[in-house]
Formats: sequence, structure tokens, C-alpha cells
Amino acid sequence: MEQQSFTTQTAPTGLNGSGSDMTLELRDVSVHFGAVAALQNVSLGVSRGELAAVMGPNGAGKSTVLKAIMGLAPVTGGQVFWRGSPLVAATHEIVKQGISFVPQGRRVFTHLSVSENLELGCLYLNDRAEQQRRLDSVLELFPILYDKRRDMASQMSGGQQQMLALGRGLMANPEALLLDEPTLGLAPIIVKEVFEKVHEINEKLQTTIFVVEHNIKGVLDIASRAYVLDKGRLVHSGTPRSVQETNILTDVFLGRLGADSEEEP
Amino acid sequence: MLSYFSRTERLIATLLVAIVLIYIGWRAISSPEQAMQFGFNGLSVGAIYALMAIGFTLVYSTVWFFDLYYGAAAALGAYSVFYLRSQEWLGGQYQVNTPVVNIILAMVVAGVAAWVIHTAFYGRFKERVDATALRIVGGALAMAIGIYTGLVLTFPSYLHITFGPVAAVAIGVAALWGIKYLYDRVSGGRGPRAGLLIAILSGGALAITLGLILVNSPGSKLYLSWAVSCLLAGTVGLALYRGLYVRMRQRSRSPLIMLVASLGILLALTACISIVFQSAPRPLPDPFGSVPWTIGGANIKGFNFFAIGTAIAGFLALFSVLKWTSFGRAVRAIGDDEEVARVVGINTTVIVAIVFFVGTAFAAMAGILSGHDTAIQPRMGLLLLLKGWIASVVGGIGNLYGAILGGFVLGLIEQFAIWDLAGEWKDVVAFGLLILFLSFWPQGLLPRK
Amino acid sequence: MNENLPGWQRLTGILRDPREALTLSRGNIELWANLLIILCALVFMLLKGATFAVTLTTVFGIWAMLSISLNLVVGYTGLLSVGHIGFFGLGAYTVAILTSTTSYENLRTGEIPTFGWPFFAALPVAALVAGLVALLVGIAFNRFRDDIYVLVSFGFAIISFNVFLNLRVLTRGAFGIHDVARPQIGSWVFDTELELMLVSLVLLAIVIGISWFIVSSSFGRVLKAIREDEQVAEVFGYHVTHYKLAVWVISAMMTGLAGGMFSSWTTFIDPNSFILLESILLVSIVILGGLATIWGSLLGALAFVLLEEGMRFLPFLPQEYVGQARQVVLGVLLVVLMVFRPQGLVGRFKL
Amino acid sequence: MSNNASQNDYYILETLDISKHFGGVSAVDGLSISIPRRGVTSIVGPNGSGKSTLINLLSGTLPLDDGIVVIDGQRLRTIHAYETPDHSITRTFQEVRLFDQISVLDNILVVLTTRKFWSAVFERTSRQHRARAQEILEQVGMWEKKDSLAMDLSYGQRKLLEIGRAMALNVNIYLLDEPFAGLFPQMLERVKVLLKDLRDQGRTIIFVSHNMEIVREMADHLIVLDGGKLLLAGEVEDVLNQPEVISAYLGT
Repeated sequence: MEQQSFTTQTAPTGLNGSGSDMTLELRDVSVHFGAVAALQNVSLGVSRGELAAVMGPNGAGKSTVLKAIMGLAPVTGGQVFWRGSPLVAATHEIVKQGISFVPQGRRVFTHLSVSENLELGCLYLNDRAEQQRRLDSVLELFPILYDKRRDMASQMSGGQQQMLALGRGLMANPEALLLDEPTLGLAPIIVKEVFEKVHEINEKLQTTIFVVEHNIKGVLDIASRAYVLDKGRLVHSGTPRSVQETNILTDVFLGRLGADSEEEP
Repeated sequence: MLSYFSRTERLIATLLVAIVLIYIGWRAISSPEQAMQFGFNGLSVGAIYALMAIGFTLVYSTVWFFDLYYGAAAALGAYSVFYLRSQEWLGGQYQVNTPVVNIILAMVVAGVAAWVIHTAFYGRFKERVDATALRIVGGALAMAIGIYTGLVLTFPSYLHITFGPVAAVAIGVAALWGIKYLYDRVSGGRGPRAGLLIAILSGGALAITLGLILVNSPGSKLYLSWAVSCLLAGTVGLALYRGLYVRMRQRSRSPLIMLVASLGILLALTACISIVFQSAPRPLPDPFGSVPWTIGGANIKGFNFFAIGTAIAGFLALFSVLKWTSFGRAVRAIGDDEEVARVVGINTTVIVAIVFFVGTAFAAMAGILSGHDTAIQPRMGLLLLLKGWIASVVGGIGNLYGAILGGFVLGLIEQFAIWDLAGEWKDVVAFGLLILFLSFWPQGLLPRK
Repeated sequence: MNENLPGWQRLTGILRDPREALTLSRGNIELWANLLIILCALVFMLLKGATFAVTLTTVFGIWAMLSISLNLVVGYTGLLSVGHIGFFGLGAYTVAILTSTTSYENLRTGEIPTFGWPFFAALPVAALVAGLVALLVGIAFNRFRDDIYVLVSFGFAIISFNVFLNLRVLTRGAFGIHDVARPQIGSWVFDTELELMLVSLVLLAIVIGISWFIVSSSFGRVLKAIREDEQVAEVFGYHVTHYKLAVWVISAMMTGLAGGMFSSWTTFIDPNSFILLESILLVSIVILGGLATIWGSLLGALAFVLLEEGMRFLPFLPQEYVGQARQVVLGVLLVVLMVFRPQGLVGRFKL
Repeated sequence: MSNNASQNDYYILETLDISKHFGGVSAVDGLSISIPRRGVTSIVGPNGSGKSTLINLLSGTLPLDDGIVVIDGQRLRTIHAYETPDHSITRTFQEVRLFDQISVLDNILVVLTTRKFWSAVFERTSRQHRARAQEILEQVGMWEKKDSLAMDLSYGQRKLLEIGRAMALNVNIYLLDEPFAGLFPQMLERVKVLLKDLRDQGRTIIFVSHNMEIVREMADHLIVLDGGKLLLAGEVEDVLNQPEVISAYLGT
């Protein structure tokens, strides 16, 4: 938190050119795992209170975007900006700065109870009253968790675990919530529920949400900004409507875009 | 492909165990007094194993690699009691107190203190205070702690004066925290400042009373030396973790590399202990007198009760910390999924460091008890470690209940086995049990849920 | 110069152009390790004279046999066994029991029978006994891997130590067995140091020969494949369990051979030679020398023997601390190796 | 029965109602598919649809929970991994699994040499083995790299080597898990050529892929899985034009 120098610099020309109103932004970020490039000069971001979606086929580098923000992936070029200043902190410090991450695959702490899982979301707080207040509000948002709050997380169904992971992310009272494939491997009816919940969080709590998703239809209904990645590069950015209009998704997914690719994982 | 035993083989093994149990039962009925004696001995030995297993489980289920230093910690703990007490107790029979050892340990403590001060305070104060001044103060503080350690070690006969007040203050602060924590929990954190006041008053009172008692009673030196030993072993463990394991874990090497590295540490430390103390077995003083009581035909020493009590108290303390404090929650979260734990804002390096410290302190305590029970020798650590590990495999690896249960079960089985076999075979029985469990019930008695 | 060229090709390169030697040696830890250790050995032998050199070579031969056979398991197959001292002891005790002619009262059992076999008849039996026990142990251990394997092998070492110590009927417990026979062919008794060295080196040559034969065959390649990825090796049609068991037994038999040589060399053995700590030392020799090379094991054994002798020269180190100081050095070396060079000095496999 | 026989002849590999559960989740759920002899069959499906699990089940890497696999007319309840070469099956893995710390050449030779336990001890690397290994390595373009360790290769080279290693085993059925994922264009072409060669030799190739373009280009038959169940099967273009497939990919 040492450099709070609010430079009013305009962002380098991102693909969308909307630059500085972004609260969380990747500028020309590249990520390499060894010799393999997972992201190449990707610039994207999300404005305050907005819900941005990153889409793309498998191995396009979607999840790497979020991992780069959280310091879990080796950023080899470019920088991540948070509220206008570069985000440089250890992973566990980033949460305290208001960014919360819900990793892929419903990674809840299976040997802990539901309420313990939730409390872990804001463990760094020493204020028990505040913790309790947040716990109450999250449990209010997810009635299903309230019923199960004493159960072990391992006993829950996939959808419930996803809700738990979401709730755990919200416990940090984040300004920005990063969701990595929140509907992966869930039954269609649960998928719908998850999207509704994500939408509700975005609308009611005014949380900025950055979601990586393979389920295009569901996410485009709730997103206000959309990015399409393919093979580690940004191939499209704009409104959800623009994505649907350009047919780019069908091209990317069904392999009609042409394979001018570099190596990627 | 691993070849698993078929169902019939498993059945045969179960039958075998049942026969053994029936045999033991029959022997117990035919001579109940002896059974009482063996049972009590088993529980007493089992308590040491359980203590070992509890600490081991704490470390293993957090970092998921097998740390052999943990065994050396047991020997280290036992030998530092010997180091602090032998001069007085054995009347200068062993001239073990050497400046070299004191200086080395003081340096280790100073280094660890510097790291602790850095991680705990540097980040918090560096914006408010000049960074260089902060570093100088921190360095000086760490040096002071190191010098203090050196002094404590150099003059073991004044332990009650040099270390007594410190221990009293530490217990007072712990009591303060405990009371405040309980108060906060009861009042839901919304209570008035009264809780804090009560805590400060009672903690302070406790510290002062305890300090007076400790300083004025030279007999407390043995118990104080236990505390010093646990702290020392824990500090060395912390230094190893911070200096070595963190670096190796970051490179996420295979568990075997970590294991072999800790094998090297075990080898080196065992040899260091042999150099300082010679490799022949040494006695530790009997803390509660050696006059046995007779209960139900069995001769039982006060020390045995103490061992069992320590194991149960250790279990309860660790259990409640893990269950109810946010620290415990963080520990369990790291054991579950370290990356996600980091993502939700837990400083995993610090938490794991504390786990190492606490775990090795447990090992040291087990080592001390084992030393009081029989004798100490430099190689005792590895065997104790393996027994602790067997206990946790028997109980169900990664499960705290399993650790204490496994410890007592292992102790009992060892004792009942040497009823008919000669006493020297108990290690063989223990490892036979291990292989039996790993082959047929790798989950243990109480599987980790 | 290509790093992956085999040694002899590099050597011919140097012969053709001596300047190659310079480029080769730069930053080449393997080369320096080789040179250093061999030079040390030569200097030692020159300084201390022929008798010393002969004894050193005998001891080296025994440790080299041990480390080569252990390397077959640890380096080539990837099973980190800390229990090999058990097989060493089995071999030693078998030879001792079969050849010793001294019988004395035991506390419980009275007269202990003696067999009085010649050494060369007992030696194969020693290997067989070690192999047989290894077969049984191996069947039980085959399901374990990685750290569990290490721990159960610890268990084997402790169990075998206990057996040596407590099975007094056979091993005479802590008293040990005296007067183990020296090797003998006809009337030629190998009882001078030089002759013993000869036997030790011949046995070492046999062990090297067997190991090399295995390692260079298709069998050896499969072992390495198993070490790398058991499941994939299985997908390509290899019954992994059999291979692991076979190499385990072979290695144990060669270790038993070394044990037999050891007991005949010292002529007196007691359980203290076969404690777990020795087994850990053995593992550290194998790792120090280098995993998955026979040459590395030779080098490691040489370094180990030199380390002990070298420490006797240190003026500030009292004689009784030499063994312990060696342990400290090896322990620290092990840590350093694991951090910086997990394949050992000249190894071909990183843990 | 002649009808049945001819059907068996047409399909080299069939699964009858096979299932695999992990904990409570069924990765493969009562799946019955038939894979025609010769030609290229592609298995596609969204994430978590059980494609890799299917490959693992067919190659014995995972034990079957339930169901029967028919390989070339032989009905099997269990497949042991070490028997798969005898069933004329081999495979590659999704995350490349080479024998990392041995040389590239040895990686091929492991597969070429005898699988008989006892003769392995006495077998040295023969000239034929080396020649065959050279042939394969040249085919995958890695003969110059023969002495480097497999772990030092780049990702694409590793992928190629793994396919080469599978090719070294002279079998009829190749199960390839994502052979095209993450490759440079020229590497991609190379893999395509390799697979086409195999196809032209009359082998059966079954591969999992996400890259629909390559599926269109390479595959003759297509099997679409969703949630561990069969969604559709048939000729590639027919299947890809079905609306169900598009909705399975883009979500409901």
C-alpha cells in the first residue's frame, strides 16, 4: 500500500480504448509457464460495479488471467493495475486490498464445516463482531448455506459447494470478485441458480465481478462486458451483444478461426 | 498396478487380530493383577507415543511431508533437560556445559527472534517509523534475546531466577489472551471493555504470583528446564523450516527430496548430540520420586500419571486450539488446500512456521517424558519418531483423535505382546503392526473424514 | 562440446585437441568431483604407505559393493530403501554362524552348535538367505511407494537389528560371534591384508559385473522406466510388480555377499555394526556418489572411506569423535545436495 | 449369428454399459459406444464429460466399476494395464507422461524390447531395435535429439515423442488423449501426418480433442459425450451440424 500515487495517466491503448475507468485492469500481460506462453500481451479489465466475462475454448488461457491477478501465475510481461496503481503484493495480501478469488473446481476446505469455511474468508479480521456481521449477511444471501452451516463441506453437493465457495469469497467484503469457471461440472439447473446468484451479487452488493466461464449463454445474459480469448490472445472485446452478433464464439469454439497459434498449454 | 489383498485375505487378517485379542483377554482374565500392571505400563508408554503422534499429526497433516527432524527434536528436548540439569543433579559427573553449544544455540535463537520480529512488526510499522531505525531496534532486540538465551544456558543452576520470571510472564500473557478470547466469544465481541480489564488484572496477578513462586523455589528448576527444552527444540525446528524447508517447498520438489534432506538433518543432529554428550545412555532425574503406589495389585509411579495426563492435556489443548481459534481454522485450511488458503488471505508461511514450532515442542516433550521413563541416548529420536508415526498410522493418519488413540493402542499392544515374548521384541511387534495396518487397513482405526 | 556425449568420446576429443580439456572442466562438477576424490585417495595412500592403502581398499571394496547394490534399488528403480543394512547383517551373520568354530555357553540355551563351514561355501548361502528374506519382505513392501516405502524400510532395518540382538540362539546376541573364518581355498588361507583385499576386490568385481549386466540390458531400461512412471511402464506391457521384486531380491543378494565379506574381514561381528544409522549412512553414500550410476557408487564409497580416514588427520578433532564428525559432514552434505544437486555428484537421476 | 459376426467385424472396440464413479460423481455413466475398425474416431465433449476417463478405462489405467469392454470380439470385464499390448491397444496421456529422466532413444527402446520378464535380463539392445527406434525418431523428427533427456524437450517435442513411443508399439488400436493440444502449427502438421500414416496402415485411431477444426479434418467418425453419457455418434459432419452439439458446447 506504499504507493498510493494517484496518477491520472490514461491507460495504454487497450483494445477497447476505454482505459482509465477500469478499476481492475491487465495491461499487456504475458504469462509463461516455462517455455509455454499461456497469455500473450493481453489487455483487459473491468470497471467498478460491472460484470465482465472472459470466454474462450479450453486452453485459451482464461483461468490464467485470474491467476495472474492473484499472483498465482508467473507474469512475465505487463502489469496488473488495481484502482489505478500497480498491484504488487503477496497472494495473501491481495485479499486485504479488496480482491477476492473463487478458484476453479469448487475448492472448498472439505474437512471443515460450512461456517468455518465461510469464516476463513475473512480470517485476517481481528474484529469478531464484524466477522459475525459478514457471516450473517452471507448466510442471508445463501439460505441453503444457513441450513447446512454445521455440516462438513465434503457432505455437500457440487452446487452447494460452489455456493459455499462464492460465499467464502464474499466474506472478505470484496470490491472485486474473481470467479473462475463457477459452473464447471454442475447440472444445468444448478448452473442457472449459480448465474442468478452471481447476478444478484453484482446487482445488490454492487460488487465488481470478473468471471471466467465456458458456459456462454448463461454468462452473456448477466455480463455487461465480454472478452473472448483464444490460444492466449485476446480476439474480441466488447459488449455481450457484440459478441453474439459477430458469431465469433461459434468460430472459436468449433474451430473455424484458423490455427495461427503459438504454443499454449 | 499395486496389488491389493483380496477380500478373503483381509478376512484372515481380521480373524488373526481377533484371535490375538481373545488371547490377550484370556490372559487378562486369568491374571488380572498382572494385566493391570501391563495395561498401566502400556498406557504410560502409549502416552509418550501419543504425544509424539499428536505433534507429528499436526505437522504432517499441515505440510504433508514427512519431516525426520521431528525425531531429532525429541532427542534434542531430552538432552537439553540433561544439559541443564546434569551439572547440579549428578554433581558435576558430566561436564557437558560448553560455551560452544551455548553460543550456537544463542545464535539460532537470535536468528529466529529476528525473523519473528521482522514478520510480526516490520510490515506493520514500516510506514509510521523510519525503516532503518526499525531494523536497528529489531536487530538489537533479537540480539538481546540471543544473549539472554546464552545466559540462561550458561548458568543452569540459576534457572529459577533467570527463566522463572519469563515463564511466569509468558503464562500470564497466555492467560490474559485466553480470558479475553473467551470473553469475546461469550459476548460475541460486542461486550464492553470490562472483559479486557478483567483479563489484564487476572493475567497480571497470575504472572506475579507465579513469578514469585518460581523465583523462590529452586525445586522448580527441573520443570523450568522442560519449558526451556521445548522452546529450544521448537526454535531449532522453526529455524530449519524458515532456512531450508520454505525454500525447498517453494520449488515444489518431490516429497522424497524433503525427506532425504531431513534425513541429513537427523543424521547431523544425532551426531552432534553424540559429540556433546557421548553416545552411551544417560539417565534423567525422576521428577516425582520413584516410590510406587500400589493400585489394584499394580505398581504405579506418579510419573506415569503425569505422562498420561500430559498426553491428554496436550491433546485437549491442541484440539481446542484447532477447533475453536482462527489460528486452528487456518491450520486446517492449509492442510486441506494450501493454495486456496493463500487465496483467501492466510499467510501460510507464518502459520506453517508456528505449526512447526508447536509440533517440535510436542516432540521435545515426548522425548523428555521418554527420557524420564527410561534413559536418553542420541539415537532415541528416530525410534520415537517412528513409533509416533506408527501410532498415527494405526489411529488413522492426519486425524488428531486417531493420533491419541493410536498412541495408546500401540503402547498397550507393545506391552501385552511382551507379556509372553521377551521385552526386546517390542519394536518388532510395533513394526509388524505397522505393516499389518498399512497392508490391510491403510485408513487406520479412525479414518480422516 | 556436447554435454550428452559419453565419457570416452569426450576423452578422444581431448586427445585430439588438448584445449578441449579446458572447456570441458569449466563448471563441470562431475569432472571436478572425480578428480578431487581420486586425487585425495592417491595422496592418502602415498602419505600413509602401502599397508594403509591395502586396508583402505578392502574397506572401500565392501562399501562399494553395498552402495552399488543399493543404487540398483534406489537409483535405477526409484525405491528409496533405508533397510538394506538388514540384508548386510543377514549376509554377515549367515557367514559368521556357518563358519565360526568358537562355541561358548549362552545364558539360556547352553552349548551353541557350530558348523565350521569354509568361507566360500558359506558365502553363496549368505547371498541366498538374504535373497530369500528379501523375497518375503519385497512381497509385503511392493505395494508401498515414496515416503511410505522409506518408513517401512526403516521398519525392516529396526526389525532385523532386533533379530540380530535378541535371537540369541543363533546370533549370540550382544556378545557377537568371534572367529569368523577367513576365506580359504585348499590350504591357501587368505589372512593377510593383501589377500583379503584381493577377495574384496574380486567380490566387488562380481557385484559390478552383475549390476552392469542388469543395468545395460533391456531389464535395466525397464527398471528406469518404472522409476519414472510406474503406470506408463505398465501400459506398455510390463508387469511392474515382478520387476521391482526381482531387482529388490538381486540387490539384497549382493548386499548379503558384502555382508559375508565384512564378517570374514573383521572376524568378529555384533549387532552394533548393523544399526539403522549405518543404513542411513549407506543411503547418503549412494546419494552423494550419484543415483543411477555404478561409477557414482564407487566414487561415493571412496569419498566415504576417505572422509573417515581424512578426519583422523584433523588435529583439532579427538579420535573418538571421528565417526560422529563424519556423520555430521555427511548429514550436512545430504542437505546441501538436496538443495543444489539432487542427483548427487555424478548421478543420472534426480530424486 | 452371421449378422452379429459381421457387426463384430465392423467394430473393433465396443463398450457395453460401462461405468466409473469417483466418490459420488459418475465420470462415465452406463456408456455404450462402438468404434469402427480402421479409420479415425474422435471423442469430443465439454469439460468433465468423461472423455479422459473413457480412455483411462479402455487402457486399463483405471479399473472398470461396471460393464464389459469388447476388444476385437473378446469380451473383458477387467482390463489390466500390462495386458493392453496383448489386446493390441496402446495410448498416450493428456498431460504428457514420458519417462522423464532417461534419454529420448531409451524412451522408444523401452517399448521396442521384449516384454517377457526373464528374457529381458539377457537381452541387449540389438541392431534391429536401434534401427527401428531410429526409424520412429526420424518419423517424429527427433533423431538429432536422441541423447537428450526427455525432460529437457520442449512441450511440442514431448508430445511428438509420446506419440512416437505409442507408434513404436506395433498395435492396432491407438487411444490418443488430446494429441493436438498446445502444439505449434508445424508440430500440429507433423502429428497429423503421423496419424494419417497410421490410418493408412489400417490401424484404428481414437483421439480426444477440443479442436473442432482438426476433428473436422482428421476424423471419420465422431462420438460426442456429455456428462459421462453418449450424446451423439456418427459421421463427423452429420454430428457437428446437430443443434444438440452446439448447445452442449455453448451451454443451455
